[in-house]
Amino acid sequence: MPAKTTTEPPVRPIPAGLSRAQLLELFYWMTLTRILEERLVSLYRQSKLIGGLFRSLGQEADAVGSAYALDRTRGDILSPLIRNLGSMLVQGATPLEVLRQYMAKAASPTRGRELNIHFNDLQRGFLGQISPLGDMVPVMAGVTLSFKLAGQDRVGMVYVGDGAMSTGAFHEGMTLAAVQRLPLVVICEHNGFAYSTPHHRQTAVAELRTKALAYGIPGVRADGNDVLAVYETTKVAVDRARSGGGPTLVELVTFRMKGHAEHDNQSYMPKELLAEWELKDPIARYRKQLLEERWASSEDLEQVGQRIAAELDAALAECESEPLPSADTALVGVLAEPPAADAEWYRSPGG
Amino acid sequence: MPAKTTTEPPVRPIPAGLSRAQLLELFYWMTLTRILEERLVSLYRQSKLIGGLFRSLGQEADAVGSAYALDRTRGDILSPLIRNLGSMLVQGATPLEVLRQYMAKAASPTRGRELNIHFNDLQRGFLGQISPLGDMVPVMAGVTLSFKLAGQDRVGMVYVGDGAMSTGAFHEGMTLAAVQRLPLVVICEHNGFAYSTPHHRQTAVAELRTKALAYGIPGVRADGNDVLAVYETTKVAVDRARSGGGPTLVELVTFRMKGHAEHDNQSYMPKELLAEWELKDPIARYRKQLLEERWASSEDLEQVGQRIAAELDAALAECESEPLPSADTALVGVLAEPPAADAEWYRSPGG
Amino acid sequence: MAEVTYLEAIRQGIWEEMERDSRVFLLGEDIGAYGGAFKVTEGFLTRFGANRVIDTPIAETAIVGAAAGAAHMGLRPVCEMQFIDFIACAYDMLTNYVATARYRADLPTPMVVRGPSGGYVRGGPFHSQNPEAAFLHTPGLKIVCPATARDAKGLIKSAIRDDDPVLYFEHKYLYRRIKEALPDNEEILTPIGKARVARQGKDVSVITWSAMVYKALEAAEQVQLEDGLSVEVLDLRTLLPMDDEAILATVRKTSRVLIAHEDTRTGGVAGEITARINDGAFEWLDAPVKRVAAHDVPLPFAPTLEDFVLPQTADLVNAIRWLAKY
Amino acid sequence: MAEVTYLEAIRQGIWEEMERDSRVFLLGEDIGAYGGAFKVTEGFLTRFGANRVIDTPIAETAIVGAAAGAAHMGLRPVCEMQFIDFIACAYDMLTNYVATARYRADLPTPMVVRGPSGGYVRGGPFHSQNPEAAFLHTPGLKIVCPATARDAKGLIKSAIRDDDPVLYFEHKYLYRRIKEALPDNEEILTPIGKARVARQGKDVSVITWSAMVYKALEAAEQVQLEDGLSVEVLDLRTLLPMDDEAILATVRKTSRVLIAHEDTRTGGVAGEITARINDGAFEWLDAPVKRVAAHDVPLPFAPTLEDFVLPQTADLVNAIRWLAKY
Ligand SMILES: Cc1ncc(C[n+]2csc(CCOP(=O)(O)OP(=O)(O)O)c2C)c(N)n1
Ligand SMILES: Cc1ncc(C[n+]2csc(CCOP(=O)(O)OP(=O)(O)O)c2C)c(N)n1
Ligand SMILES: [Mg+2]
Ligand SMILES: [Mg+2]
Repeated sequence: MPAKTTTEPPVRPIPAGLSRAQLLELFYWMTLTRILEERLVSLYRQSKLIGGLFRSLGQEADAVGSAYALDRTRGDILSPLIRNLGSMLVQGATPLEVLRQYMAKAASPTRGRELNIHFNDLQRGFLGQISPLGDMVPVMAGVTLSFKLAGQDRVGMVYVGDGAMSTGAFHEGMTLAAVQRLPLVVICEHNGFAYSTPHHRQTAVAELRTKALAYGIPGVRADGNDVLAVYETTKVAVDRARSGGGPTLVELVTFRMKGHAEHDNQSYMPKELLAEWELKDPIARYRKQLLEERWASSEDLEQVGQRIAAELDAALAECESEPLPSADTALVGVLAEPPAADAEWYRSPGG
Repeated sequence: MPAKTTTEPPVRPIPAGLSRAQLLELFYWMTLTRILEERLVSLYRQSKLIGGLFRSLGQEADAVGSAYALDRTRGDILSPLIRNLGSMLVQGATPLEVLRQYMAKAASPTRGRELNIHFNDLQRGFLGQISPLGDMVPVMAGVTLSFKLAGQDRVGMVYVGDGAMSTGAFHEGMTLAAVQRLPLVVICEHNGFAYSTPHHRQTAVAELRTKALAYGIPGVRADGNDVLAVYETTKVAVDRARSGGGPTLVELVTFRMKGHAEHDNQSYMPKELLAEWELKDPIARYRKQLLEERWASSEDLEQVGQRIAAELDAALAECESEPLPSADTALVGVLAEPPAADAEWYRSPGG
Repeated sequence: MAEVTYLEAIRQGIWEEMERDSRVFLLGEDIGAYGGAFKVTEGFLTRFGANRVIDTPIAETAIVGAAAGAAHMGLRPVCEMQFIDFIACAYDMLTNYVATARYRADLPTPMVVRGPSGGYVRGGPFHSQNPEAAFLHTPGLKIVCPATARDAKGLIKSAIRDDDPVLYFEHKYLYRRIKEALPDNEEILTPIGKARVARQGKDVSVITWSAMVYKALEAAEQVQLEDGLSVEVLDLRTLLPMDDEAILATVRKTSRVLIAHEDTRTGGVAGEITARINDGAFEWLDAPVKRVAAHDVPLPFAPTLEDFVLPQTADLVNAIRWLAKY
Repeated sequence: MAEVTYLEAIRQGIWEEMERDSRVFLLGEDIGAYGGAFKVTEGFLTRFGANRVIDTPIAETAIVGAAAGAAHMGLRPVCEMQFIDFIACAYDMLTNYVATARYRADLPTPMVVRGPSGGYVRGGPFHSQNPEAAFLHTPGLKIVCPATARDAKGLIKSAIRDDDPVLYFEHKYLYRRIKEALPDNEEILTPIGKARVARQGKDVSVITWSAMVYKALEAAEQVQLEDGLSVEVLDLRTLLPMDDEAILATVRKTSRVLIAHEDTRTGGVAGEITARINDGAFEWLDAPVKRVAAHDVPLPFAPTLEDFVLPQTADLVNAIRWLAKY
C-alpha cells in the first residue's frame, strides 16, 4: 500500500543526500522526457515532424540521472547523444525548443538548420552533437581543457553509445583527456545495440567500463535503469573530475526499447530481451520506489504528470503554427566575415 | 671465460625449443640489422642517401625476435614500422633492397617511388608501412581477415609504437580484429618515446599491454632487449592466433637509443636514461649469453660478423653506381586502366 | 523485362557479382541481418552467409583499411558507408593508403566503397552530402555516380570487376523514386569512364550527373516547349577518370555549356570540367561556361532552406535561357 | 629591419600574438621541449609555459577537435600538424565539425591549423602534400598559403585574430631558403582574402601562390629577357575566400592567363579559378586559360621522378610563351 501523504516518515532515509524535492525533480525530468517523446511520436505519425524521430524509451533514467549529477550553477557543460533528450532537459533545454527543432521552425534554436536535439546553449550548459559518432569526445576534451587552463572548477560530460566507442575519434579524445587529466566525465550508454548491431558484434569486451583501463582512468558501472544509482555513481565521477582527479568512464547498463529510430521496427530484436527489459522500466520502477519508500505520495506524482501535460500542451500550441525559416536566411552566418555566402547568379540571371 | 669451441656441452639446455643453428640465426639477423644501419649512417654522412635515416639501435632484439616467431613456410605476413628493419630482414628483405631504397635507385623495390623500408613483398611476407601512423593496423586486419575467410592457418603481425597507439586508426583496427577474432599479433614497441614525446605525455597508461583489455584480447609483456624472451612471448601469441584464438597485444619493452631520425640529436633525452639502457644493449647481452651458456663459440660469432661484412660490401658495391629511375617511369601504374597518367601539355607545348 | 527501382538495381548488381565471383564480399555497419540502413543488402546474409556479409563495428577507417588489406590478398571487398557523409572518417585511409597502393607499392587494391549520398531528402548537413569533390584530386581513385537504374546496376558490377578502388556514390533521392525495365537475362556492364548522352540537342549543353540529370531533363523539356530550345544533356556517370571526349563533343556541338551539380559551387567538380572545356574547346565557346550548383553553405535541414540552397529545375531553366540568349 | 627567414617570420607572428593575447595557445606533437619538427615553436615552452604550449599524443582528430572545443569557450588555439599531410587524419573533424559550427549552431570557432606542406624536398608521397584542394569545397573554412616572409608573418597573425577557422599552409621548401628584411616595430597584418601583385606585367598573367610564386617570378624574368614579354604575377595568398577582384583585374589587364600550382592538376584549385575567370571575364580572354600543375600521380620520392612530376620554371616559361603566341 503506497503512502497516501508525504507527512508519514520515509521507510528509509533518502540516499545520496538528495532531498524530497530533488527526488521529485528527477521524476519530473524522466517523465517529461517520456511524455515529450510520446507527443513527438503522435506528431510524427501525423507527419507534422520533419525527418526521423529518435526515442530514448527505457533510457530516461541514465540520461536524467547522469546529467543531474552536474552542477548547473557552476557552469558545467554536457554533450548529449541522440538518446539524451533527458540530459538536455535537465540542463535547461525546453520542450518548446525540442518541438521547434523537430518541426524545423524559424524560431528553433538552430533556426531550422540542424535536426532534432542537435542544438546547444553553452550558457545553460549543453553542446549539441553532430552526426559523425565519436567527434564530441575530442571536442569536449577541448571544452574541459579550457576549464583546466582557466583554473575553473567546471566539469564537462560527454555521452557515447556502445557503438560509438568503436570510433577512432572516441579513442583519440579519451587518450588526450586522460593524459591531460581533464575534468571530463564520459558516460557510456550500454543499451545493448548500435542500430541493429548487438554489443557482441561491436566489441569483444563484455563490460564496457573495461575500456577505461586503456586510458589509465577509472571505469565504473551502474544500473542505468535505476536513476538513483546512476546519479550516485555519476556524482562520484563528477566530484573526482572537479577536484582535479581527471576523467572517469561511467558505464550505464540499460536497454534500447525502441528501434534505432521510428522507421525501424527492430525485427532483429529478440522478443525475450524486450520482455525482460520491459519489467525494468526505469520510470515505473522509480515510481514504485518513491511510493514504497514513502519519499513521495501518489498525489505528488499525479501533480508532476498534470504539470507536464499542461507544459506540453502550451508548448505545442505555441509552436505548431509557427513559420518555417524564410529562404533568405539560408546564406547568412557561414563565417563572421563575409557575413553571408553569395547568392547564386541563376536566381536572378538578368542581373 | 667464454667457451672456445661449441663441442663443449651447453651449461643449460637451449630454451624455447630452439636449435643452435637458430640461435645463431637470431644473432645473425640482429647483427645484420645493426651493421647495415651503421653502413647507412656513413653513407648518410657522405650524403649518399636521399631523405632521412631511421635507426633501430637498441631495438634489434624486439624486431628480430618477434618476426622470428612467424612461420615463413606457411605464408605469414608482417607489417613493420620504421624501426623494424630487422623484422623485414627476417622475412627475407635483403640489404641490397634496403640500400637501393635509401638511395632511391631505379632497381629498388619501389622503383624510387617510396622511401627507406617502405616496401613490400607479400610472397616473402612483409607489407610495407605508409607514413600515417596506425593505418597498417586496419590494413593488417584485412590481410588476416582474408586468411580467416579462406580458412588458411596463416598469421599476420603488425607493429605499433607507443605513440602510434594513440591514433584512431589503431583503435578501429584493434576493435575490428578483436571482434572478428582475426589471426593478428600486434607488437607494441614500447621504446619510451614518440619522437620527442615521452611515454607519460603520450598516454596515462603505464604498461601498454593494458590497452589489450579494451579490446577483450590478451595483453602480454616481455623484455624487448632479450631476444629469446621476445621470441618465446611472441611465439605463444602466434600459436594462439594460428589456432583460432584471435589477436594478442605483445608489449616489448625497449629503448630508442638514437634520435627519432639522424637529424635529431635528442637534446630532450635524459642522459641517465641513455646510460642505463646502454648497459642493456640487446646484441652485447645476447652475445654474452650465447658464450656463457656455451650455445655458441666466439668463432661462430666471429664468422657471423665476417659473413655480414662480406654481404654488405657486395650489396653496396652492386648498387652504389646504379642509376636513379628514369623520369619517363614517373607516370606509369597509378591505375591498371588507364596504364599511365597524362603527360602534362607544358612539357611539349608545341604538340 | 522486370521493372526495377534504382535501389533494386544496385542490389541486383551486387548480388549477381557475388553469385559470379566468390572473391566478392561485403563489409559495413548493419548490412547483415538488417540489410543495411536502406535495405540495399537485404537477404544477402541468408544467401551468402556471415563470411561474405560482415557486420562491422562503427569504424569507417577500419572498414576501408580492412577492405584494402583483403583486396591485396586477392579478394574483392565492397564496403558500405551507412551514409556516404561518414566517408570523411576514412579520408586518410582512402587518400593516403588505398589510392596510392598500386603506384607506390604495386599493390592491387580492387575494392568498392559505396553508400547513400545526396540531398533533397531533408537529411540536414550530415546525411545529404555529395563527396565527389573531396576525392576528385586524388590520383589512384575512380569515382562513379549513376543516375539511372540501368547504370546503377551496370556501374556497381563494373566497379566490383575493376582492378582499382572505385568510389560508388548512389543517390538516396533516387532509390525508390525511379523505376526502369531491365532485361532479366542480359548482363549489364556500364563501362567506367564513359559518359552517356541522356538527351540529344543542338542549342545548349547541360553537363551533369546523378540526381541532377532528372532536373536537367525536366528543364530541357520545358525550354523545348516554351522556348523551342534544343538542349543536350550529358550524364557523365563517371567523374574520375573523366570522359573528356564526350565533354568536348557536346561543347563543339552546341558551343553553349551549363555544368550542373548538387554539391556546393566553390571547389566543386564543375570547376575541373570548366577548365577542361576551356583547355580543349576554347575556340568553340560562344558563351562563358556557366555553373549551376548549391550555394556555398552547409546543407540546412528545413525544407524552405534546403530548397533554397540546392539547385532546382527552375534554376536550370533560367541558366539555359541565359546561355541561349547570350 | 632584421633579415628573417620565412620560418622565423611564422615564429615571430605566433610569438607576437601569444604575447598580445593570452587566449592564444598551441597544441601539437613535439611542439614543446622539442620546438616542433621544424623548430617553428622553439623557445615557446620556456616563454609561455606548458599550459599554452601543449604537447599532445599522436592524435590529429583529438588535436583539431580539442582546439574547436577550446575555441568555443573563447580561447584561440593554434594547432600544428607535424606534417600537413596528416591533416587527412582530421578531415572529418575539420569538414564536418569545425567548418559547420558557426552556421549550424552559432558556435564561434576561432582556430588555426597550420603545418609544413609542399614538395621539392625529396619527402616522398606522405611528406610533400599540398592539401588546399581537399578543403576548398568546404564552406566555413578559410585557407591561406603565404609565399613571402612578410606574408608568412602577416597571415599567421591575421589567422590567429580571425573569428573563424583558418587553415594555414606553410611551404617547407621556403622555410630557410628565403630571407626578407622585416620592420621590427611595425605590426604586420596581411589581410585574409586579398591577393598581391608580385610583379606587374601586361602581356600574360600568372596566377599562383606559395612556393610556385618564385618559379613564376623566375619564368617572368626569363621571358622578359629572352622574349621581351611582360608577365604579371598574382600571388593569391588566400585561396578561401578567393580574391575575385584581383583575379579578374589581372585577366582584364593581360587577357592571357596561366594558373600554376604545385598540387596535381585534376581536381586542383586551378579548376575553380578557371571557372571564375570564365564566368567573370570570358569576353576578355584572348586565349584559353591554361594550367601548369603537377602530373596526376602520388608524389614519388626519387629526385628524377619528383622533378619530373612537379612543375619547374622551364614549364612555366613554355606555358607563358605558348600563351603569348596564341
Ligand atoms: C562515424 C559514424 N558512422 C556511422 C554513423 C551512423 N549511425 C548513426 S547512430 C548509429 C548507431 C549508434 O549506436 P550507439 O553508439 O550504440 O548509440 P545508440 O543508438 O545505441 O544510443 C550509427 C551506426 C554515424 N552517425 N557516424
Ligand atoms: C598520423 C601521424 N601523425 C604524425 C606523424 C609524424 N610522426 C612520425 S613518427 C612519429 C613518432 C612515432 O612514435 P612511436 O609510434 O612511438 O614510434 P617510434 O618512433 O618510437 O618507433 C610521429 C609523430 C605520423 N607519421 N603519422
Ligand atoms: Mg547502443
Ligand atoms: Mg616509441
